[in-house]
Amino acid sequence: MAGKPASEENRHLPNSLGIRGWVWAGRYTLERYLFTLHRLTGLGLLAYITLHLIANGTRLGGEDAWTNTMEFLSNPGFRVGEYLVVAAFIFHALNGGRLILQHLGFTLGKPKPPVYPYVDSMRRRRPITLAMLAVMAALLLYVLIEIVT
Amino acid sequence: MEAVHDVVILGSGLAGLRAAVEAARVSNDELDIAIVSRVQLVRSHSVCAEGGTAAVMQPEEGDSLELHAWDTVRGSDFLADQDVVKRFVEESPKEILQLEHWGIPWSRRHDGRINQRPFGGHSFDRATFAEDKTGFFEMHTLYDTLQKFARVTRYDECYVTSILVDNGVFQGITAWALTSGEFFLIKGKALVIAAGGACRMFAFTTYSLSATGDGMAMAYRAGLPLKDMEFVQFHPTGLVPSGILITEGARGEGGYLINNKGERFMEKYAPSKMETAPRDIVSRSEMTEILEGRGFSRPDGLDYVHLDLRHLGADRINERLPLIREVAIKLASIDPIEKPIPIRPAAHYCMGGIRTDIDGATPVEGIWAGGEVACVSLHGANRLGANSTAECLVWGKIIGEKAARYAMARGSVAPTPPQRIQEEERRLFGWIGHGNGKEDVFLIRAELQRLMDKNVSIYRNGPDLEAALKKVRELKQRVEHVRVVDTSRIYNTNLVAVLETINLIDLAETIVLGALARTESRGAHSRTDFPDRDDVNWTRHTLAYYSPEGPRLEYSSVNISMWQPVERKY
Amino acid sequence: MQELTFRVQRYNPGENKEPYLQEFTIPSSQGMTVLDGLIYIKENVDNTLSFRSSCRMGICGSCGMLINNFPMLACHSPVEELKTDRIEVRSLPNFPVIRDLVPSLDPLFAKHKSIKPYIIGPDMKEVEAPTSEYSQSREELEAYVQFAYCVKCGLCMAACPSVATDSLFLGPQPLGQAYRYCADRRDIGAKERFHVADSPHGIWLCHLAGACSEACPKGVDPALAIQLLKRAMVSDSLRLRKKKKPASLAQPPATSKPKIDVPEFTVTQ
Amino acid sequence: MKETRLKILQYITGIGLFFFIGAHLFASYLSSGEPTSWESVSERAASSGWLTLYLFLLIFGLYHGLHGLRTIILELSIPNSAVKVLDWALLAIGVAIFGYAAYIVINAF
Ligand SMILES: Cc1cc2nc3c(=O)[nH]c(=O)nc-3n(C[C@H](O)[C@H](O)[C@H](O)COP(=O)(O)OP(=O)(O)OC[C@H]3O[C@@H](n4cnc5c(N)ncnc54)[C@H](O)[C@@H]3O)c2cc1C
Ligand code: HEM
Ligand code: SF4
Ligand code: F3S
Ligand code: FES
Repeated sequence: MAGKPASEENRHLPNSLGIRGWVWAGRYTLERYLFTLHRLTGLGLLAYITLHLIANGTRLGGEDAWTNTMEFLSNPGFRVGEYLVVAAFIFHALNGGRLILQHLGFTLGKPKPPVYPYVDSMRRRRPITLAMLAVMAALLLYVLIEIVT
Repeated sequence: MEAVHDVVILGSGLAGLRAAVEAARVSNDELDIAIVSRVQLVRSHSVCAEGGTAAVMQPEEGDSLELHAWDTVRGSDFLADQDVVKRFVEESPKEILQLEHWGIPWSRRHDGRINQRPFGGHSFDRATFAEDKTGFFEMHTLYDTLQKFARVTRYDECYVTSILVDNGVFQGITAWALTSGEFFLIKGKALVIAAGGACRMFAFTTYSLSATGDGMAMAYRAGLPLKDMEFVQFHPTGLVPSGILITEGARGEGGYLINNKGERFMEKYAPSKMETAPRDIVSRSEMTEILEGRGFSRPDGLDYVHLDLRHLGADRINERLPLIREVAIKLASIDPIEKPIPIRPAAHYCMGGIRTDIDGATPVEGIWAGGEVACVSLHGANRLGANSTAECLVWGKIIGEKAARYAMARGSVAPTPPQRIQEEERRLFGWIGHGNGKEDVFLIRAELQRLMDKNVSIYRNGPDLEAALKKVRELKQRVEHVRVVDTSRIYNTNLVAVLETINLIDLAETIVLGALARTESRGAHSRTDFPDRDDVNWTRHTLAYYSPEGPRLEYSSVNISMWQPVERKY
Repeated sequence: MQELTFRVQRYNPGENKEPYLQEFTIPSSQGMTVLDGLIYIKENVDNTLSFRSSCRMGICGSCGMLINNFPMLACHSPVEELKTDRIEVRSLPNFPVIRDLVPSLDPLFAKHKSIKPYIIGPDMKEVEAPTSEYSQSREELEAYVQFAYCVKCGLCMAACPSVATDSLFLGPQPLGQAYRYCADRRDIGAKERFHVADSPHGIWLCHLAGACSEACPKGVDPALAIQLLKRAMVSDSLRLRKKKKPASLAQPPATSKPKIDVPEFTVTQ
Repeated sequence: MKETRLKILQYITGIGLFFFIGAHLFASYLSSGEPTSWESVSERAASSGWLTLYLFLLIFGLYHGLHGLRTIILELSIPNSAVKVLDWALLAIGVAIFGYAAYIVINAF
């Protein structure tokens, strides 16, 4: 588009953060990294579902195969793994709820001419995000206690 | 390398963008239009304009075209061409509406109609504004509108180095694409010059760093005369120490100017208009206060007075003046809601420029000029606030249309002898070999700026100007020997600084010479050795023609078709 | 703070394969901005340093850089605000580097153009040859004016994680501007812009990371604009969208005041 | 507006999953008895209510997860021409997994 005759000759160095940017992109406060977490938990859950279905497939082998699998899966390592999956789910579900609301423009407030120093809607409504995180922490704790006892 | 277009537009400020949109529009997107700018199109200096754009929008409430014309003529200290003023006041309301229809967020009154605010030298509140970012919103509205047109080629960040004229007819421009390093010729049937002003030759200025008068200097060297260059406007409220502008709107909204005794000193100088007197008068008043010891002093010599907005209250400041509040907090650590702002007069606008007729046509066939780079003689010896953005819009439209119609009527583009381009390329990149030159371009520029600030500022006199002329000529010699350490062709801002400095020095010479010759005080040109206006000898325009030895001055008459000069008092 | 240490990204396409950081130590002064520091280096220490700047008042959008790991405008970043005397300056991420601190913003300009950032009015004849002004109430103005604050600096694009992995993603600036025009009562072009935003690399790649709004130096809040655009698109897709009433032309006031006196012409016409 | 419709489904399935998985987890962990014992598993598998829930869970989970995956893959700057291929591939994967899983759920007993 730009008419510079020589711009096709691409001598410019690409400089995208790429997937690196999920891990560390700079001094952002919260939502930028919640995005990463949402994505990781989403992918984690998808992976888990696949494994879960494979494990369930042993049902086809009848009661013994099933019981064996369940026994195999009851060792502490898998228990921890299971807890992580539940934790991922709780985070993904609650954060997902927030995202659905906010993607559709709810809870963000109305546009209004900004007054310096500028605060954008996400930060103005950060209490909502923090409340979501608090509920999440409580749930995680509850499930942890439930599992341990 | 060579590129051919129908209409070439040099500069993408308000005037350039308006011309580009108009050219594309009148030709129904049929003409091939190029827009060339040394910055990315939308970064042009015009984004800095803050206060407003003057137009008669409320004739029902007492304003009239005649009144706007009278204000402009009187503000110009009777050096404006009055036929030009007439055209201007008739056209500018149309531009306000046009921008409104293209989406600009003009500030509104409660009834939903376009609001206007008072401005210096205007007898009616007729500065149409969009908060205090008028130029910014105008630029972005025009830039956005330009995106509609398919056949506009943009040359972002192409530094134009010369305008080629052959036998009194336009041929092309040579340009250096900063991002790729390419040097090439852009040919066209018509050229629109809208390359902005030249106040970067002053150190304390409201200007963007990129507004260095290249357009004027190139046109001047191509043989086009520069008109009325000695008239440089100083804006009363430049933020100390950077020079960044605090809009006249701040006074329009009711801000006070206060000296170190706590007095509203404008009472003494313009009792009827107070802070909203024309800029030349307010600037002189401030300087007088400072010179007579009623300013606040600073170790670096940038003594100042106070602009006090506190009585306006937080709401009004946040609603009407958000940008200057932001700027004052960021760059001077002062919140105008709580403290007065330190300000002093700053170089702000070139009334002079490339001579054009009332249609924006220059003496060279195929070249039009508009905006601050041109001198159509609307502002005379002193521009009224808010008249410049309006001028950019009005003449941007006129020259865009004229250039497009000319290009549509004209057959082919004349060939350009290749050696002229090679010569120019050698001149340009020849500097790059100069690694061991003995002069430092940044020092030379700083010397020029200090000189202009000191000797060619608000108050001028014969001996100071003589000394300035000598010094400018010395700098002109010395700049030939600068070193360019950077050897790359890509984004070599070291070389850019050299080209800019050469341009500024050439223009400084025309200013100093014109000021020296003009033995009177008129508008922004105020000589302590000739304190009065001399209507008999000096109601005429200065023209500066290029010659290798230095500018040759000629004079032309002023169009007086409405009011004879009378004493100017506020 | 007497001295400042600047670590500045250098890259010259002819000479270097990779960018590297060069260290400069310069005196600090009161109220100095990062841009002032760079200008000092350029004029006094190393003439070959390249960066963009123009207005030096945060309104032209030239000087976006990554300053101490956050995208900022150099001219709008007083050193004091950084609360450290070690300053690291790099070229804006997610844009190709041309040289030193100069990124290529061409992708931004092209994407911005693609979302039709101009008034598509109900009556294009009126748009191109105005007869009167459109009336606009305070609410109508506030619905879009915040988004019109955009200086096209690209900081938001440098902040957005989706732009970081997807060079084709439209990104916060263009999408925010799409909404800016959709929210303007003078415009009826929403559908056309929905169509552009609906592409696989369009609006749905925004995951509300909010970094765009956090980085935006002008309070534009592109994240909000994008979510409001999503809402409009979802309700349009579900046929719930209310048709907006196009703007109406303002009528001149009924009463009029007497003209202010103008001196008589003293030259016969 | 295809992408918008796909995303709306992503939201709807998200909300659906919230309840279905909630119920599923409740049944699996918090209800009394030994939820993963063969008896309780077969008991649930025999009830048509649970069966329907599982099938919905499957469809919703697969759509939601795979559409999410699609978004992530799109974000690796794949050209527009490859989008169709991606869509079909994900659809095929989704249908395959669904077939396999539905077979388990329905036929295990
Ligand atoms: C701080 C400030 C505030 C102001 N506020 C107001 C106001 O409130 N109201 C008002 O009416 N007026 C105001 N003015 C004046 C007004 O803004 C300017 O006169 C006007 O914007 C000039 O516009 P322009 O289009 O002529 O030039 P510019 O906007 O300066 O544009 C010049 C263009 O030429 C290009 N160019 C220059 N040299 C070259 C080259 N060598 N090669 C390629 N391209 C080149 C530049 O890149 C740029 O695009 C203000 C001025 C300043 C400094
Ligand atoms: C409990 C209810 C759930 C809710 C409310 C929910 C909500 C959401 C939402 C709103 C998104 C879109 C995020 C965005 O575009 O920014 C999303 C993405 C995603 N979800 Fe879920 N989800 C839930 C359960 C699941 C489950 C069970 C899986 C696993 C299969 C899953 C996998 C994903 C994936 C892979 C993404 C894409 C992530 C991304 O694009 O960053 N989700 N979810
Ligand atoms: S939205 Fe903000 S950060 Fe993004 S380009 Fe516009 S001004 Fe810059
Ligand atoms: S950072 Fe990017 S993901 Fe969306 S909210 Fe802003 S565009
Ligand atoms: S120089 Fe204009 S925004 Fe920084």
